[in-house]
Amino acid sequence: MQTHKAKRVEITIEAVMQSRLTDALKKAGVTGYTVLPVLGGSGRSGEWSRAGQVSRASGMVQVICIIRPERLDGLLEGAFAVVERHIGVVSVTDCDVLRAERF
Amino acid sequence: MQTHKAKRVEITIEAVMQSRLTDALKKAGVTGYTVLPVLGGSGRSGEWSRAGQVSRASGMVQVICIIRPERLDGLLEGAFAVVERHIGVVSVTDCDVLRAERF
Amino acid sequence: MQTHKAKRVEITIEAVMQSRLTDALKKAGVTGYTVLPVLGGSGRSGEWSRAGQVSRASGMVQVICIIRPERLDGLLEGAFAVVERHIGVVSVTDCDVLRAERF
Amino acid sequence: MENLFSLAADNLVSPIILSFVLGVAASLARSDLSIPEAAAKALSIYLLFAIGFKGGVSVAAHGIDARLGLALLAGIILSAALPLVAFALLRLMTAMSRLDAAAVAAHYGSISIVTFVAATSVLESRGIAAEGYMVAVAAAMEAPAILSALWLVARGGGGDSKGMDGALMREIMLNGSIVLLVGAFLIGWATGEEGLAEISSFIVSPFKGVLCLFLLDMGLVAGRGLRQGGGILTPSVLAFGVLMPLIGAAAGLATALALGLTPGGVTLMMVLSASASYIAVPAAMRVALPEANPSLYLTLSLGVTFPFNLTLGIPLYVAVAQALTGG
Amino acid sequence: MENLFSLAADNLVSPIILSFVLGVAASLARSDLSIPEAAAKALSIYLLFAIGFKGGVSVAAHGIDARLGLALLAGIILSAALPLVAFALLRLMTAMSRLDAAAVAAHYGSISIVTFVAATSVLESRGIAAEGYMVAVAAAMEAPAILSALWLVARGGGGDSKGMDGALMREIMLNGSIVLLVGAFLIGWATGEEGLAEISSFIVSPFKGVLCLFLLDMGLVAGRGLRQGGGILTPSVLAFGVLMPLIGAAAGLATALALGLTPGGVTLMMVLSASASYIAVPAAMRVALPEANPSLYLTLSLGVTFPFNLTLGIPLYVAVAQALTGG
Amino acid sequence: MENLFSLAADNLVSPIILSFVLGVAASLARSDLSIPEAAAKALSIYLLFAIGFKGGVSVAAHGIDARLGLALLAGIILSAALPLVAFALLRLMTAMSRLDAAAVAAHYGSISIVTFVAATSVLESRGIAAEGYMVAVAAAMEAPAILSALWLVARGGGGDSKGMDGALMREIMLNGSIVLLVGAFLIGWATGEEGLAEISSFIVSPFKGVLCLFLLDMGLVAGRGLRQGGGILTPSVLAFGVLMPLIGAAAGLATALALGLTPGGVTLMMVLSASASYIAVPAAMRVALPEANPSLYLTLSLGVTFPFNLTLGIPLYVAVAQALTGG
Ligand SMILES: Nc1ncnc2c1ncn2[C@@H]1O[C@H](COP(=O)(O)O)[C@@H](O)[C@H]1O
Ligand SMILES: Nc1ncnc2c1ncn2[C@@H]1O[C@H](COP(=O)(O)O)[C@@H](O)[C@H]1O
Ligand SMILES: Nc1ncnc2c1ncn2[C@@H]1O[C@H](COP(=O)(O)O)[C@@H](O)[C@H]1O
Ligand code: NA
Ligand code: NA
Ligand code: NA
Repeated sequence: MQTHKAKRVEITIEAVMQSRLTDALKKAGVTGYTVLPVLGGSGRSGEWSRAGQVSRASGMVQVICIIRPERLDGLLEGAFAVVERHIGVVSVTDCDVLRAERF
Repeated sequence: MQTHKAKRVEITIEAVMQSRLTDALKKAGVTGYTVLPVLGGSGRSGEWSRAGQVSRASGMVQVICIIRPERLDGLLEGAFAVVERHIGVVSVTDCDVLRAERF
Repeated sequence: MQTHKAKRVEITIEAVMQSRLTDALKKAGVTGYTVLPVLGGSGRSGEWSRAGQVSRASGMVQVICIIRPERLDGLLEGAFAVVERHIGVVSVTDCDVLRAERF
Repeated sequence: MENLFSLAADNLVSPIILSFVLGVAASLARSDLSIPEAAAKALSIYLLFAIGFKGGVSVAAHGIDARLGLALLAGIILSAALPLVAFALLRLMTAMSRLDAAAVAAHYGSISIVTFVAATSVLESRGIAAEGYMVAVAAAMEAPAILSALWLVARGGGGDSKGMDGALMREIMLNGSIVLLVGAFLIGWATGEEGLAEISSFIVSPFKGVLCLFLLDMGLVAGRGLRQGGGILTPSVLAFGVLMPLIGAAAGLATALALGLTPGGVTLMMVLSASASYIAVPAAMRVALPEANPSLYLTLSLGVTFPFNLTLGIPLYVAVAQALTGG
Repeated sequence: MENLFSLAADNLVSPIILSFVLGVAASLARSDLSIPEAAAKALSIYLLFAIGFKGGVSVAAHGIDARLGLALLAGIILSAALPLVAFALLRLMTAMSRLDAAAVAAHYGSISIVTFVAATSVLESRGIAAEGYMVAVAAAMEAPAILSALWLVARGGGGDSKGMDGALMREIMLNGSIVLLVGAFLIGWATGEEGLAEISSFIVSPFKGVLCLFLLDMGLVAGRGLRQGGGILTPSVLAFGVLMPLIGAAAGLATALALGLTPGGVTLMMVLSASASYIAVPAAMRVALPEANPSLYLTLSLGVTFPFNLTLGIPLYVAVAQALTGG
Repeated sequence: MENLFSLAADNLVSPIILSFVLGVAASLARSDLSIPEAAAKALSIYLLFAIGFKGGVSVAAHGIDARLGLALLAGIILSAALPLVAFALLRLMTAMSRLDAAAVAAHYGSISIVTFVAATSVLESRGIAAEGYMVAVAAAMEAPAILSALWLVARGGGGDSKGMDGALMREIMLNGSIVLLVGAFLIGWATGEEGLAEISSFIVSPFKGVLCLFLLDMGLVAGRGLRQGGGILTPSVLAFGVLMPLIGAAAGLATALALGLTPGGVTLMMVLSASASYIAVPAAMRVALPEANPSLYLTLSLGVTFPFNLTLGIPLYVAVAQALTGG
């Protein structure tokens, strides 16, 4: 089938920062994203798990954003401004998408 | 370690369509897939979140399917027939897998 | 923005094996990972779904690990020793990351 | 009429209504208050189980008569017919496309079980008895409306619609809420008062409190919908959301009087006809009419008609039912 | 025997059993009814906490005697020994591999706490008293069976088994359900009747209702298992799933009579021996014997033996225990 | 003093405390016992709704007076002032950085609603009445401490702090727990005793039992925190975690006596001032002071001060309040 080149950006970020990140993404011209729940993880700031947590303080989410390659830089700059001082990970993968008109 | 080329197809689709999609995948010769929950997202049809939802109408899931490259086209055609008239996103990434005999 | 090459390893594994896997990853020098919940799936061992499950026996999780390319082999060996006799899938994708000093 | 106003006022200051209001207010103010999806589903499972069970027990206690069958039949006919009225009204009053109008119409033929539950609890606190089998009527009214709506779309040029296939039909008839409601009804019927005695401190005593939390959640979801989809509420769409329940209630009233139901039964038939689905039908519409706009039907059903019925509708229906049955 | 049949019949029309039946039926009919995982886990936490607590309170009230220690010891021995019987039987009756047979055997030596809970609630409604410390016996019987099964595998050529390592041992002994059950038992014991009074409207009154919803969930999961894994139920495997609980119950009966337990205690010892694990042991098997087929042990335990015990087993065990203790 | 010890001892063997202890023990022993996130959130929603509602009903019953306004004002001042004390103490006693000290200080100015709930339930079982509006005071005390802490950071060179922006301000003032607490309080106030009668078998009778499960969860989370972050508990940090609640309690005591509150009200004001936030403030700190170490503030608040207040603090505060008010 006809596919088109795109970039898949995956940002793992604290739940408290989710709305700030998605606002920044929208400003950077992103038209869509998907948010996945995260159960737990480990990094330089230690291990954590969502089990039993009531506060939003110690949870993370994964925001996935598929965009046209030419938009990548704008997105990364917008995302970086939010993520910069926070824990979390940003990765970019090449991908092919169906229905490119959507991105 | 010995790895093998494969394709990782990721389909974000409405929860109500999940069983129709996985049926189509099976028909296209897919031997395995994994379903991830989705918390929320945004796209041309607006923003949504799973919080507090009782109806299955407004949730999405992410179906991940790793296959041998030669099977990709069959899979995409099967998936596309289901996804076509629905909201959602299909992306394909190159990957390497261990234990290739499983795919 | 300045990005760096890295590898994104994704291991879908039984929930009961999660702590054994992450222990093995740490031994292989992995400094961080993220765990995603899995709703259900299908493979050679049949179909399953997390709905209504009380036992940990029939759930899976997805462990995502972003590492420098030179660490990949160590990680895969560590992971393989745990996954070997168990159901589950290991895939590796090329990616680019911000803030490479974190990996 | 005085009765009506005092009933409405009483109704408005109940913890149940105010919990809904709290949810809407919190959402509109963009508080991050939210009920986890799993908890919301658990609450709804509890409510369906409890209401079904109690209906069954009541049937076990009072026996059934020919009216049960007739009421079921009447419910099915109402559910199938009301979408036609709603559709005509929408095409007349609003600028909605055929597709959207059909999707919305399906919701108004079908029913909202929480509205039914809220009405039951008002009846109870007023000491007004109702036929236990109205729960079964509620279940019977869930699905027919969907078929009518799909027929409306097919008639207007099936190209837009995937139509109904076997899988969808099975999904609709066996959707979780119908199965649970009917199943609990049958269990209640089979085990009767004795069964109720065993579990009444679970399904009877805490019922209203659980309903409060559930309505809090519905308020949160409705408020979010209004915030995001409120733009679609043109005056004519809004007018439909208030007018249609009144038309439905009138149809329910006529039917119930013809059947000779008790005052409580009349009220519940009005409530069922007046209420709009927000669980089963939206899911079916996503499958069968994916191009219809979900904001439209969800905002109308949950953001307009549900609160209208909850606050003004129910006391009105109770008052009218009592007046006309002399109950 | 008349007593037995009426007991069984009574048992069958209880809301608890019928909720399980509803779950199985909904699953087999492929309804999308489901209880969220988090809600199912919450229900099970509630049940474990409540049953443990009440057991502890009962020990606080009646004191303990030498029998407690003996009963614990007997439980451990039963749990360790029954897998040997089950294994031999499986190798004799069915075509199962050593590995699968050992994995299945582990389940039958261990216990199902919901079966225990259901039996407790039958005893209560019949007014038959039981030793409160049977809860502790239940906890003690969870793990030994796993060791026996791993020994069976190791003996037959350890190549197949990862065997037991320290981490697994700790996981088994400290698995959530054992810790919660024992912990709540100790809390109940420490706080006694006074503690119970504080929280009885949470852990006593709604107990049976919560159990209904939990059994609905178990029915849904069991039905799904039967739909997907039903193929493995050859007649001989099925026969094992019904025969083994009877053998277990007989062993439990002999032990309990030797210990001189009350009629209730005898019943519960039979139930524990007859029941098959479906929480702790499956998880341990996935770690220790990953090549064993989970459909086999889950379908047998949850799809065959659990419903058998729930419907026919428990009334049978109660009747036998009463007959033989003159209770 | 005898009174104090017996109160403390009584307190220690209550199911509530022991549930917390069980959670901590299970976590430290690395059991896999856990309460699903959704269930934990549901429990906390229940507790907030119930405690807010009951507070409102009590205000409806006893009316309000000028003291309500004064108590709210006093709470706000305490919440804003205590972080300054905590900050100074931390910089004096420990080696914490300015940033970490400010973040920790914010927690101690704000409040822990579960500590408040636990105190309420101790007061109730002792038959000591308290002002219903203390719930509103609790809500008012959540946020001011955060502003003080951010001011402390800004003063010391704003470079470290993102400072407060409008979005954060709204998030803090409208965070879910404040909105639910205040909302339920208003609903309780509006519907009064009548409203309570409707839902008391949901929000009153099972309350303590639900609290047990919630404390079990808090114990599990606190134990996990201690296991992972226990290293940061140097003797001086630990000393702060015990000393600061006593200072807070003293400040609360003075304020409450000046206001002329009832013995129960005095106790609750002490408890609020002594307790440290673990829901709203940590979330705000992650946004506003992301470089501050969350292990520090979470371990101190949930792993040290919360258990201290729960076990020794509350009985002490009750005894002191009774002694000094002659209550
Ligand atoms: N290398 C990594 N791969 C995947 N996820 C990571 C990685 N490093 C950090 N994370 C995630 O980001 C969170 C914060 O990481 P850190 O900033 O290193 O404390 C962790 O808890 C993980 O969920
Ligand atoms: N560019 C994108 N990247 C990631 N997810 C997307 C994207 N666009 C849409 N989605 C997901 O697909 C859903 C439906 O999108 P749409 O069809 O554009 O309304 C959204 O709610 C997102 O969850
Ligand atoms: N090709 C695949 N793509 C994605 N996930 C898979 C695939 N095969 C297996 N899985 C996942 O791994 C689990 C076990 O697979 P298996 O070992 O084949 O039974 C399945 O239930 C899926 O969740
Ligand atoms: Na209707
Ligand atoms: Na057994
Ligand atoms: Na404080």
